[in-house]
Amino acid sequence: MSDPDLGTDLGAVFGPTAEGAEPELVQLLTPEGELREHPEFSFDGSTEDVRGFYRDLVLTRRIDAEATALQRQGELGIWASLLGQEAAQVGSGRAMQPQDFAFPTYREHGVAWCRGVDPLRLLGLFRGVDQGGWDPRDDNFGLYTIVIGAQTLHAAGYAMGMQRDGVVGTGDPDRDAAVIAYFGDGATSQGDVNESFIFASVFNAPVVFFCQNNQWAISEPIERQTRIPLYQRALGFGFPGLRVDGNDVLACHAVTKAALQRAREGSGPTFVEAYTYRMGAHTTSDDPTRYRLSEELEHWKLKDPIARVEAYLKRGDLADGDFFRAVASEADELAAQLREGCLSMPDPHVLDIFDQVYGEPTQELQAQKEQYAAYLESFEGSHA
Amino acid sequence: MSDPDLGTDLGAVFGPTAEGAEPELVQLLTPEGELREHPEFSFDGSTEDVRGFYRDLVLTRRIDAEATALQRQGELGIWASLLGQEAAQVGSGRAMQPQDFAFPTYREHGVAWCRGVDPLRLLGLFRGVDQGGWDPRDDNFGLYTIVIGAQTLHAAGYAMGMQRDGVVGTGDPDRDAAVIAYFGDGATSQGDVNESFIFASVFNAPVVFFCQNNQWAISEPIERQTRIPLYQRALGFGFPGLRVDGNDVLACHAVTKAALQRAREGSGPTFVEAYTYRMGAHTTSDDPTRYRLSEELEHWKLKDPIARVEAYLKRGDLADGDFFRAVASEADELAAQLREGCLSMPDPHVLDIFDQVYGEPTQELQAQKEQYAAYLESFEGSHA
Amino acid sequence: MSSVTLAKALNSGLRAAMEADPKVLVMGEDVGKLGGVFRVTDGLQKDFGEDRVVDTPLAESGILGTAVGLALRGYRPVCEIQFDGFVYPAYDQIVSQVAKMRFRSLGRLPMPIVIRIPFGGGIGAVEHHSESPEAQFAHTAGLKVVAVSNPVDAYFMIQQAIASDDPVVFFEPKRRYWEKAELDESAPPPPLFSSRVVREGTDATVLAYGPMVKTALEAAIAAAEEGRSLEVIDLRTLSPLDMGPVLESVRKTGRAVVVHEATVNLGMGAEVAARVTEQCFYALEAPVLRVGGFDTPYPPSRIEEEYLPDLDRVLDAVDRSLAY
Amino acid sequence: MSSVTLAKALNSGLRAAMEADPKVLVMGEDVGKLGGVFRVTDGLQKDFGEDRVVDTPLAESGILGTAVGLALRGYRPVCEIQFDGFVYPAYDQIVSQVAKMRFRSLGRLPMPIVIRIPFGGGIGAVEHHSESPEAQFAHTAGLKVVAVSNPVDAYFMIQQAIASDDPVVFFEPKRRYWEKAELDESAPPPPLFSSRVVREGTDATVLAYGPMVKTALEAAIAAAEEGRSLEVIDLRTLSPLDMGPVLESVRKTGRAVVVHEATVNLGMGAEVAARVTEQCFYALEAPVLRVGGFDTPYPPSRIEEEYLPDLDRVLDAVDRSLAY
Ligand SMILES: Cc1ncc(C[n+]2csc(CCOP(=O)(O)OP(=O)(O)O)c2C)c(N)n1
Ligand SMILES: Cc1ncc(C[n+]2csc(CCOP(=O)(O)OP(=O)(O)O)c2C)c(N)n1
Ligand SMILES: [Mg+2]
Ligand SMILES: [Mg+2]
Repeated sequence: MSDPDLGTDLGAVFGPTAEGAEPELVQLLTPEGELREHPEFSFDGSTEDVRGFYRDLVLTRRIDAEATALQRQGELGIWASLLGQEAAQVGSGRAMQPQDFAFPTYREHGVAWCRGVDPLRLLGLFRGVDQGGWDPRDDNFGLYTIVIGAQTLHAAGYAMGMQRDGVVGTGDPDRDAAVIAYFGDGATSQGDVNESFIFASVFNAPVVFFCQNNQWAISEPIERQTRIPLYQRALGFGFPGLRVDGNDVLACHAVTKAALQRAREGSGPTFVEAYTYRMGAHTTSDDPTRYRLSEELEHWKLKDPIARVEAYLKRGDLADGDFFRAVASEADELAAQLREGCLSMPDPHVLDIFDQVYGEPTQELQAQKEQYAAYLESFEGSHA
Repeated sequence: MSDPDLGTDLGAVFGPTAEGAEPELVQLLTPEGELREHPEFSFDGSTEDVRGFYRDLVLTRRIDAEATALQRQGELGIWASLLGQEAAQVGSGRAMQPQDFAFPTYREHGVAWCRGVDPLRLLGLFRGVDQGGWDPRDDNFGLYTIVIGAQTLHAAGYAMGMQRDGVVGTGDPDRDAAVIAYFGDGATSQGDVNESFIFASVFNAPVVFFCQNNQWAISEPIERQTRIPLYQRALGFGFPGLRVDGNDVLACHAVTKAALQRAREGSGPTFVEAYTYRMGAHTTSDDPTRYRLSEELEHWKLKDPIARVEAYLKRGDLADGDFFRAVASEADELAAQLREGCLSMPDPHVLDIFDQVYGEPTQELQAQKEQYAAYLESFEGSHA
Repeated sequence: MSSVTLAKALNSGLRAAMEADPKVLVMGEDVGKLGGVFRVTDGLQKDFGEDRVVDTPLAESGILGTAVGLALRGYRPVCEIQFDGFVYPAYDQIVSQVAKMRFRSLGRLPMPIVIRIPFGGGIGAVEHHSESPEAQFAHTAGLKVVAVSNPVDAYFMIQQAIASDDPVVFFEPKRRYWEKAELDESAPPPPLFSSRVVREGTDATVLAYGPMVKTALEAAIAAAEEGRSLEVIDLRTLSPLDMGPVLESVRKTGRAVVVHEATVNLGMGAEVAARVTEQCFYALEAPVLRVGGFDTPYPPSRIEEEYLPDLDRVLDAVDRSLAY
Repeated sequence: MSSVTLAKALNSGLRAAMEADPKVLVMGEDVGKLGGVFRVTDGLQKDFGEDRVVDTPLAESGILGTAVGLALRGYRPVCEIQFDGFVYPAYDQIVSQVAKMRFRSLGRLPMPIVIRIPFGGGIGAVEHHSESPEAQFAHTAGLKVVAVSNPVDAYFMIQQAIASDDPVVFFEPKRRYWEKAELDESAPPPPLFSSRVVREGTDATVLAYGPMVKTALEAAIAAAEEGRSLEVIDLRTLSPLDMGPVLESVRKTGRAVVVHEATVNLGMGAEVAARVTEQCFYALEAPVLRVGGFDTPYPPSRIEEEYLPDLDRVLDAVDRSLAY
């Protein structure tokens, strides 16, 4: 607004510079599969790497599709699909070094894949047999976190631990480590997430805040969380923020690699907004037709993260039919294994939970366990 | 850092533009008492207004000094002194319209004065006779809030209420209203404060976030809360932020007036960082010698908010000896009244608390009250 | 008279309250177009507009904190917490602001805020979606806490809670959202803060609230077949507790069992047991026994049925009580 | 042997723990140069550096959330919450993350975090500085909760808590920070999670913890002058409760009074009363009586002495118990 009598337009003079203006988006591979130049970023990998990405993308999507099917058939209680976000997850996941650590939400199946977590382990939470079936220390991939934003503070703290362990800014590429925190557009409204920005910036902790802006927080569009491009949030906390085409695996890889490198070198946090779209429902319990138009979906279908890589590989004859067939059948095998593994997942035993609460068990809890065991026995095995 | 092999310096290219650079500070009256031009802001008041500010500043400081003395003499349990922050509070307080609403911390004695709250009422909380002795609806001045940052969300919500009441952007200056939320530099690290920025910006609520950066949060310097100038925080949330000389009452008035006007007109929130200094201890319980150097204090003494107004008035012969004497004696009278009022403040009666918890009393609580009353009587009045 | 689900009854109650008072607002995550993940606010935004049915940013402390500001401005916000486990980010605003504002202001400032919380387990959900945090709010002076067990109460209690000038934490038994009952909207409801005998009996008293009332009633039916007569009381209000009907019943039966999903340790059962024992010590034939969650976090859903109190565990406790 | 205040004993205990294990960190607001508002961390940053004694941004959720991350990285954070009333912004991280991480990970991930909370009233402070939130944490499975009553326990219990692989909420009686006692650092301490008889008696048992232990002992002395013999137990651990000594004592005396500053409604007394009644029903001559804060928020300090349980109110409860 202009305010003549006060002679100043606060918004114009002191407002966010980029307000309104279309933010620039880092893109290295167009939806049509053409490489694009960018003044700051370039993909430094080989064709082999691109084929690897393609494989990751396809397998990740296949895992996701199978899990969705398993839920439909009642084998999972719920599933949070990553459909449409494969490139953001594979690109960032493949940018990590083994010594880096990732803190996921509940949707990072593609990152888990890149870290080497057995996809079957991911199903436990959704099947209701456990609440986190893998050991985060095995692949430096944290447990899924359902409380929105909570894991971003864990990431900042873990990064502070890396600083104290002397594995930041040593110059030794095999030693220097960083943390990547995953979260969604909706999560940026949580106090915890903003506090994690503060801790990370004040302590200059090696964290990459990787936000997958899939345009929706269940039924709420991005406008309910911010009125400026999300990546600009970082400017308010004193570290770089940038937006990358979240459906472009090459761009996501290049940008995340640079951000992680920056963190490892001791230059502190970076906010990466991966601009993408949630192609499916929020979860299998959700019905998006209640709140969004199919036009939007059609529009984003044209930006599919896998199609563009396939087009790129084919156009340049960088992969032949055998390659694509091989990946396809590998995907089918993986899916079959996943299904088989899911169906044969053992149910937990209720008596075990009493031993998982504390490291040093309490008499009280042990007594409860024994009493309950005796109680269950009294039904001659009908319960137990 | 520069990162040749990746060909980009994220910090330089995507970082906060103003990082490092000395932020510009809105100042209209120099410490020497000389008026200063500013491209965006000018003081639009009369000499009479400036004399009024001088009076407000002196009386506010006197109230504060008397309260500190009362604490030293054991009449108050604790006191949070505003010494050094008078200009920020008087300048912003006098920029408000009657229909505006202020949400204070525990240190806004100067704002309370401007709103017309009886200074004696402020003492209740610190003397321990009540937890908020004034009715916020009388002068549109909220109760002191001790939980850091909590009031900023109340401010955003209150402003959302104003929007629903149709008193924003009507163009009627007597009708349009806005909210001003006071908080400190330390408070900017709280999740609540950042969430209040989000609610205010997403709903474009009429709030002025007035942050008194007095450089310290008890013993923690501003570096523990941010690594860039605080006013830039607003850019991350999509609304204007600016820094004003918090010891310059004219600048604080002009800037706050413009920000409030902007809010009333429906243009949304503004973040005002009043750059000032906590000249005293955090509270009377604190010992700043444990954590800060006296040099700093000496440096800030030269920027005293009252001295510069006095110098300005004297230099231009805008006030004579009688005026200054009159203000001085008014201050003494006020202090004497305050002291007298404090000493004669009645203690609360413990039985009254049972009636202040709920609007619709509960049987349980009534029973507790009666039992306790009977119990107290059993000591034949020795307790009651 | 129409047969409605508990969720629908809440929806009708909200609608009635919004029609009756323009100051009533609904706010929360996904309460607008979606109508909430349980559809309790279905259609309200369409009919009352975005100013009165507000999809908020994803921040629970922000929801409650702005609700406090709206209440100070004269509004009556009804805040939806999407799931029990997500109320904790708002805990500070609830216990230090919502609960204390009136007291802080010497009784001057009312906080007519309703905090709706779908609570409890049994729906096969993932972590944080099956919590029972009611005791923590009941322990907090300044709040009032109620729990709904059936559609008829749901319809009336939500309106009574909204009409209250005191903040009410309103617990909804999510696993019972789809249970139906005949609702006569013209039948005068009992007071909000009252408990009620829902089945008469003579041998022992079973006290429950929210989702466990149905379980208690099923237990009473099973017990009857074995010739034991159980009186079942729906506490309905958890703070303040309405001890009248409870004490009367226990004086009659001499035995009491309290049932809830929450962890037994410091759960509602502890307070009820302590008060019953204090207030009818000589009438007790046996100590008040408690049936509830074990002292573990809520388990993976595949074993939740074994974790949750059920008919058998209630009867087992009744047997132990009768054995004294 | 030296005479030390409770605050100094904690300081020495922290120092000993930091010397013993380089993974131990102290973090919180003003814990560095200032040494905390109660000087409990006095001098630690000077001797152990800013990496191990961390002045954090002013954000409690941030403190606990980053502590979780540090714990996952192998550190043992000791988080100071400046005052009881300011733990609530961290409530979500404490109950949903700190308390559940091990359970969520099938027992794999330990959370060796200590949350130090100066609690209780009696120091003439303003609002939010005199809260007693212990019951809410004791109700939370996954946490362990202890309360210190004297300098000797303070010195040993803080070290034991830091050595624990489970998260411990560590309550410090702020009004007793300046009380002194002889401390023999070489005397072997009792286990952390044990309660203890601190005065033997025969007529009734008084159960207390934290700041109320001194009050209970004073009451016992006064009672003795009137010829009544009270046994006083310092609970020390609130979760898990150590019922052994409690039951033994009540079986002997037949009467019990529980004392705490927290609101009686759903306070620790409720759980203790429920368990005592359940576990020695026939031994009870009277119901377990509770003395604590009324069901109101903490009042202005000028009347806190009337609000807080004192010697007279404890004796009054004892009289009522003996009257049965
Ligand atoms: C603290 C908290 N509040 C509410 C929820 C319920 N909830 C689960 S997912 C979700 C939306 C998250 O949106 P976003 O952050 O954009 O992530 P996305 O699901 O789109 O990947 C909500 C509100 C939660 N899990 N945690
Ligand atoms: C949530 C919360 N945490 C901690 C405290 C204790 N405390 C009171 S004032 C203060 C420092 C506040 O600093 P700042 O926001 O800069 O305001 P100032 O006191 O400098 O005016 C702290 C940590 C509190 N009141 N609330
Ligand atoms: Mg999203
Ligand atoms: Mg400050």
